[in-house]
Amino acid sequence: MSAFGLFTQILQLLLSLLLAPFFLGWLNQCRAWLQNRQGAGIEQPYRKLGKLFHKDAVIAESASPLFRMVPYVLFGAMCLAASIVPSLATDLSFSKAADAIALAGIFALARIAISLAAMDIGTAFGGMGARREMLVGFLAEPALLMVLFTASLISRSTSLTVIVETLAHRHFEIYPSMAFAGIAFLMVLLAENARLPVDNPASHLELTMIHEAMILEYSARHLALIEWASSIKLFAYVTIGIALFVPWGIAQAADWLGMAFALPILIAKLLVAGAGLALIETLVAKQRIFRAPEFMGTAFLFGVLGMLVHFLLGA
Amino acid sequence: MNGLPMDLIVSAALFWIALGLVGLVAQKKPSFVRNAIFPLGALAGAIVAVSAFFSSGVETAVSFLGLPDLPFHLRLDSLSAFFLFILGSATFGISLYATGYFRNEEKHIGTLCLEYHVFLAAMTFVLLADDAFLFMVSWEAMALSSYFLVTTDHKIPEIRRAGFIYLLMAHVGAISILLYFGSMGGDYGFDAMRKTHLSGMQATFAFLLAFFGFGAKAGMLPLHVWLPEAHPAAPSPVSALMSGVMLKTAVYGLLRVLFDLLHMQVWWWGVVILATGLSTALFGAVFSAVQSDMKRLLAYSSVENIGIIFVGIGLTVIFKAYAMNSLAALALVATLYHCLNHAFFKSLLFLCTGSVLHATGERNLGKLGGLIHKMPWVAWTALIGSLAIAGLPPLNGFVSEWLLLQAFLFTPGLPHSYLNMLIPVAAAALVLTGAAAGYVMVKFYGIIFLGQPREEKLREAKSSGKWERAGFLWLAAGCVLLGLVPFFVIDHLAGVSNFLVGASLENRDWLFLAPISSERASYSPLLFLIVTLSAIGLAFIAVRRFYHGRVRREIPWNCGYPVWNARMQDTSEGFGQPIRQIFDPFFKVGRELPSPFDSKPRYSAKTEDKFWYWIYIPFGRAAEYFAGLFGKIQQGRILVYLLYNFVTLIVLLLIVQ
Amino acid sequence: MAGQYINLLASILLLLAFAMLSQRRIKSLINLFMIQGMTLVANTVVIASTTGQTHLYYSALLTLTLKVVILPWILYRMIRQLNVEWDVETLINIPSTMLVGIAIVIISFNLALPISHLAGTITRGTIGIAMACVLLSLLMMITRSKAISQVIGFLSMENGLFFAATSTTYGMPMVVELGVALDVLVGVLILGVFFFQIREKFESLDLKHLEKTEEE
Amino acid sequence: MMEILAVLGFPLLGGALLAIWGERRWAPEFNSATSLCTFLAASLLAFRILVSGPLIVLNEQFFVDSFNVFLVVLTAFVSFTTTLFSRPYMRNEQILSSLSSQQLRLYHSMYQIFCFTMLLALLTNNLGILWVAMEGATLATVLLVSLYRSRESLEAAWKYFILCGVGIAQALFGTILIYFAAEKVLGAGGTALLWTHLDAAKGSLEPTVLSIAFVFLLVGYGTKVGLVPLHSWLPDAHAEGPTPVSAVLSGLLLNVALYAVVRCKILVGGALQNRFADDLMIGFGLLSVLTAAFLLWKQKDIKRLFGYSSIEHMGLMTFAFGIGANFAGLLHMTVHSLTKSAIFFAVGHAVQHSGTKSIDAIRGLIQSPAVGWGLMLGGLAILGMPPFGVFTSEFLILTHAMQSHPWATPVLLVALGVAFASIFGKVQAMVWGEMEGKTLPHAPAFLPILLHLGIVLILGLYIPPHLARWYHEAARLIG
Repeated sequence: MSAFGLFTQILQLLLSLLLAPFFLGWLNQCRAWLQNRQGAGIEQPYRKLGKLFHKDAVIAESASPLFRMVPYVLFGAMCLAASIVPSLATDLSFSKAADAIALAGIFALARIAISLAAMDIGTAFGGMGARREMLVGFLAEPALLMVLFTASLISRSTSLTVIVETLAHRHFEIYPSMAFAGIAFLMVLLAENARLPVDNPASHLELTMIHEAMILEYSARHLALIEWASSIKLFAYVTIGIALFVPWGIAQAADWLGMAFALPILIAKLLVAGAGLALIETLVAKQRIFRAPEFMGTAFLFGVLGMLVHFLLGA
Repeated sequence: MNGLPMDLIVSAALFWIALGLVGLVAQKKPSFVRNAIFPLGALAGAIVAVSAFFSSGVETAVSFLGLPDLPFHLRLDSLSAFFLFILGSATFGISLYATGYFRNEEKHIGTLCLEYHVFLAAMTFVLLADDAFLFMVSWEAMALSSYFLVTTDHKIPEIRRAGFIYLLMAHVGAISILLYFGSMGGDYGFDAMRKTHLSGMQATFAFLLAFFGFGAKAGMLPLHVWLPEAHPAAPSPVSALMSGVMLKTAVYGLLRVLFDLLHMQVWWWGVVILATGLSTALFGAVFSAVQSDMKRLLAYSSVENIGIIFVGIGLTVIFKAYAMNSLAALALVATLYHCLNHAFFKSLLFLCTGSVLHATGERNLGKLGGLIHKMPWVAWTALIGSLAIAGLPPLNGFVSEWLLLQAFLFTPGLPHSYLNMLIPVAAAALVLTGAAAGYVMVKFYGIIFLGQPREEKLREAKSSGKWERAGFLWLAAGCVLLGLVPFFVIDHLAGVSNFLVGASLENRDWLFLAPISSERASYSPLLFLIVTLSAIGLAFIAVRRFYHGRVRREIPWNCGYPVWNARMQDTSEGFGQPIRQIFDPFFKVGRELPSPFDSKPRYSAKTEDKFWYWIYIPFGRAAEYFAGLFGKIQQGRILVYLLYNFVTLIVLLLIVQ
Repeated sequence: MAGQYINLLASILLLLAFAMLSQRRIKSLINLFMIQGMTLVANTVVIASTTGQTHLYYSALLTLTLKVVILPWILYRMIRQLNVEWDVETLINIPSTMLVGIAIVIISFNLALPISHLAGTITRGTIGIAMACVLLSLLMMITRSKAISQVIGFLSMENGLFFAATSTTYGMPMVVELGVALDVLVGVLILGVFFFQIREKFESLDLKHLEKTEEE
Repeated sequence: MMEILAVLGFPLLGGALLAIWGERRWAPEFNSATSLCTFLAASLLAFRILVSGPLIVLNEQFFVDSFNVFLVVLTAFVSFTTTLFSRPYMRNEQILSSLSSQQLRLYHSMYQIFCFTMLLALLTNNLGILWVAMEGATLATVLLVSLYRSRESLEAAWKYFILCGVGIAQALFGTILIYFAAEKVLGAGGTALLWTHLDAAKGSLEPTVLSIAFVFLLVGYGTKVGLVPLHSWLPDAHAEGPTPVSAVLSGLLLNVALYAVVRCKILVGGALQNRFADDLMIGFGLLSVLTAAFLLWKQKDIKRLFGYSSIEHMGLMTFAFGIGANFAGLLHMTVHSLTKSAIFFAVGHAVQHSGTKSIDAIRGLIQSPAVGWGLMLGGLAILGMPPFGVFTSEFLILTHAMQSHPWATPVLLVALGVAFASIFGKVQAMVWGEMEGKTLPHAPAFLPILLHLGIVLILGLYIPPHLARWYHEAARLIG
């Protein structure tokens, strides 16, 4: 655990915490532009967080202590996720604590925590949202793991930093297995972050909402933590995508110069990714909730196919 | 060679039997039996665990009991020591819990006490047995004592039925195991079997017999039907013992046979075990998601976990068959670790359901809810158990899942192309199972402990007593510690894996779990926890420091919907509905739809196992048919009977000629 | 010379067995049984005189009293008291029974052929006939529906056995013979008790009342 | 010699006295005392054999070796414990089924005579006397089976009498054929039927004759053993007689008949020098096990149920002797006899409790712990559940079969599975649950059940070296 490692680690974590709302804002702004709206501006998520933190919290009478703990758990889990996914550099002190499988575990932990919190109040929406969230997760988690596995098989390691180092250091080569994995990953990303076509982040329609149904009862600082954690989650997913599919530019071991370059490169990639996601979300329509398993099933299938292709073609 | 650990373990087992007898004799003083005998039993469990943990090398002993040419042989080696450790450590918690739990069973505490302790002793001797005869005797004694425990409430017809199916399956399995021993070449001692070399066909035959026999005990598909019937029927401490420990004896048996007695592996055996394990795991996960009875749900979850364990065994066999010993060791360690973990979290959850059952008298998920307010001890320890069983970091379930997935991932190209294809698909299915387990646990925990109480009587539910709490604490602590510092147990498992597959994991760092090398994969639960906790703590302090901590209690917002009552919550059927829809072809669903005019409508859906209709009912019919056929022999007319005699005589005479 | 007598008597026994097989009247059955007994006595006496085995004379005397006098007398009394005259064949009709009987004779003779060459006694051919008699009596038991004719079949089977014992081996040791005779006597007495119990309960000796216990 | 006379004399005298004096108040106690004396004499005899080896006495007419002496002790023991059971049982019957004192007199005296015939069959050296004793055993029990004079019991007794009579007649023919063959070698006269002489000369007996003789003997004595398809009398007789009689029929008579078959098999096997006799026994054994298992499935009558179970177990023993698992076969004879009679003890009281033999109507026997636990544990023991001794013998038989006749094991597997499902399902249904039972005028006999199951339990865990040596000796004799 070198001092440099610790430094990059903390730097990356803080950057992630700060950049996450930015990315969400950028994504929403792009969507607005694509939909011919003016949009609330990139800084809107920051404003929202600030406002929520200042408010008085209102909690349902029937809430148990679990309900108040969950936002913190969620936030902590997402911090860990953001710190182990190499977005700026690969020399990360905490990366040894959790590898790709543990990353999926972190996401699962967060998902289960929020689902339990949703059920805690005992409203119709909470249970419904929890059930739907678990259903999506039931298929999305394996799909995500399949994607990660494909990458680990290529790099012969499940450590995220090693994966990135391997993928970035090889001379450019198109892995057919990664193509399948890429599609699967995109689908998982959309589903897991409550984006279209699985969920609509901008809607509170009872019949279709998933994520929003779970956090209905939260308010003020708790809601702020949850929203922040959600944006970190989206950020983490996007950086995973970057790390797996376009890893170039991430700083390698103890390299100050690389670090200096890494940040602008990362922001550029984020801007492109945000725009791309916004485009996709604009092009697709919200699916019926019962179609979600099919959507996720397809993602899972692509993930498995990616692995099979790797075994078949050795690449 | 007879060392201290062996002596201690055998004495503990005998002590259990003695305790049981004392309990039977003293049944007129139920409070004495409860408060003195069960804690002593727990103590003996602790002794077993400690001695097993510190045992090293191989110890053997011969008893004066047994058959004339075959006295009982005992042997304590690393494999049996590990399973004895599971037995002892889980028993410690469960017996403590039982002390409090059996408060309500004082009417037949005498027989219960005897059966319970004989059950423990029988399991100990199964793990210590070094000859076929002792093994079979303890194996069946284990089945028998647990049968009596299952039928404690024999006045309920379903429980009688459950007990019957249980013992029947156990017995059929036992006959199969017995035939396996018969096929091992004449001698009954395990030592002689180790020296026997069977030909390929014979070995396969022997393997299949053993696989069937142990599979039936473990609850492997399609021999699992007894498990969801019997485990819920038993009193909760017994369910915990059965699920947590007894199923492991089947795993032990299979490992003992595959790697010690047969000492040869064929790759397709591994494929058979792997495929069965996968289907068992998926089946168990999917079925537990649609259960409405909390103990049945846990029982199906045991089926799932046994499936996962079998996957590990299958993988070990495949690796070993291709002489990839270090990978085999990885898969084996993952399997064994999962056995230990399952013993802890499944026992814990069964004990929690026991307390819920005692407090509310309800097993139906649809009539529970909101118990976290009334039974905080149970609820919080159950939360640990649920998160652990769902395979979430940093608890123990994740560690074994992680290790197993590592084993899958580092398949460096097996020499068989089909196998190479199979492995990723199997890994995918395994991951799917893990995700389903999460679904199940949210349902289990959320419906029982969270939300509002679905019945009025739940508001009077009382929390558990101090003995129960001790049991919970021990098991929950186990779940946490096994998750945080897996190194100590895994280090210990080197002995087992060296013994069985001739290799062990290269894991030198107590903080990190890095089975192959830290380059390839590493996981540090402790670091994981520290980072997460410090993030949480910093966030908490920051929020408190910079903002205020004011909180107002109000009725829930609920999207502004004015009416709000407990009946609006998701029911267990509702929660399982998506799974039921996705896996519709595998279920046989009976629905009860309320009429539109029903003032208190109740919807219920009962999901049945199609295996009943595919296998068991046809079997029953076939037996019925043959019974009818044979019944025609006995048709009452003496002349016909004389004719039988006559014909037999003539036929035999013609044969002689 | 003696051998011819014995063969003749053996043939008579076989003939009697067939006659019993075809007889429906119970009184005639008893008569036939009595004649069978007399033939046995004659046979035993012939063998005893030829071989000089004195214990065979006792055996003959025993047979005479038991099978020619006592048993037929008991049976007569019974049918008078129980009032059974006729029997009907149930399973197989009489011509078919006869055919089966002939098949049995062929089988028994063939079985006995290799054995009879070994016999050192003067009565070598008889073992096949004895076996045939035993089996024919069994056949008769199978084809009758009255309890009493079954008993007669049973007794005639005993006769066949006795014939086998005397003609093939010059009789069993005396202690065995006595035991056998005792058993037969006790058996018939018990049967007598039995008949009355059965009639008391069912008011008939028809076997169809005794066919109720069956498996479905 | 004195011991042999005592073993035979006590039951004979006792039977005669009980017949003469009729039914008095102390008749059951006298019955028990007689059996106790017999048992003591038998133990003494066994002790002598154990110390000084085989015994041939009384003009060579009696012969005791390890094989039969253990059966003698077993027979004497079980008949003693059965009298202990029959004391309260028959007193209850007297009240519940209104038996007359005449009937009880018949019962007590015939019981002793029956014991005498069985002991005689076991002790005699003469194959002819063996036959006489076997026939005597049938005659002694036939009136016991019809003791209640009901329609069913008369029917059962009639079938029992005719079928066993015919069977035993065939056995006589077989005995004559053996005599016929032996005469050539041993000369005419008494010695040609003495088993010891036959055994010594078995190598030179004419094989063809002996093979035909064995067919007759096997069919004959096999009827008595209850081998399928000659078993038809057995369930009826077991169901209709008084329960103590069912207990001794199942526990003892079948054993004695099997003993006769095995003795004949030794001779025939020695003469033929091939596996003909063994193969026949294997075939009959397997057929019996399988058929009986399926017949158990639909049973509605509790006593018939255990009658069929006896057929199954006799089949298993026959199979065991056929494949040469003699030690296991002997052990199985012992434990089956003890367990099955214990079960019948429990069944007897269960029937009295509930006033019916119909399995569907008997429930909740556990309310009377002696009966409930007796039936439950007995049922589990007979199904081969360890740690009871039946398991030990089945373990040895199955593993032996797996070695020498692997093709037979699927049949056994199916049969044992079906038998387990049938018996256990019914026993469980009868023992658990709730029911109002009658209170019996005389308390059920707990001691015999406890004694039998206790011994079976001990034999399941530990066979004392002396007993083991004894079994080994006997197994060696069978060859």
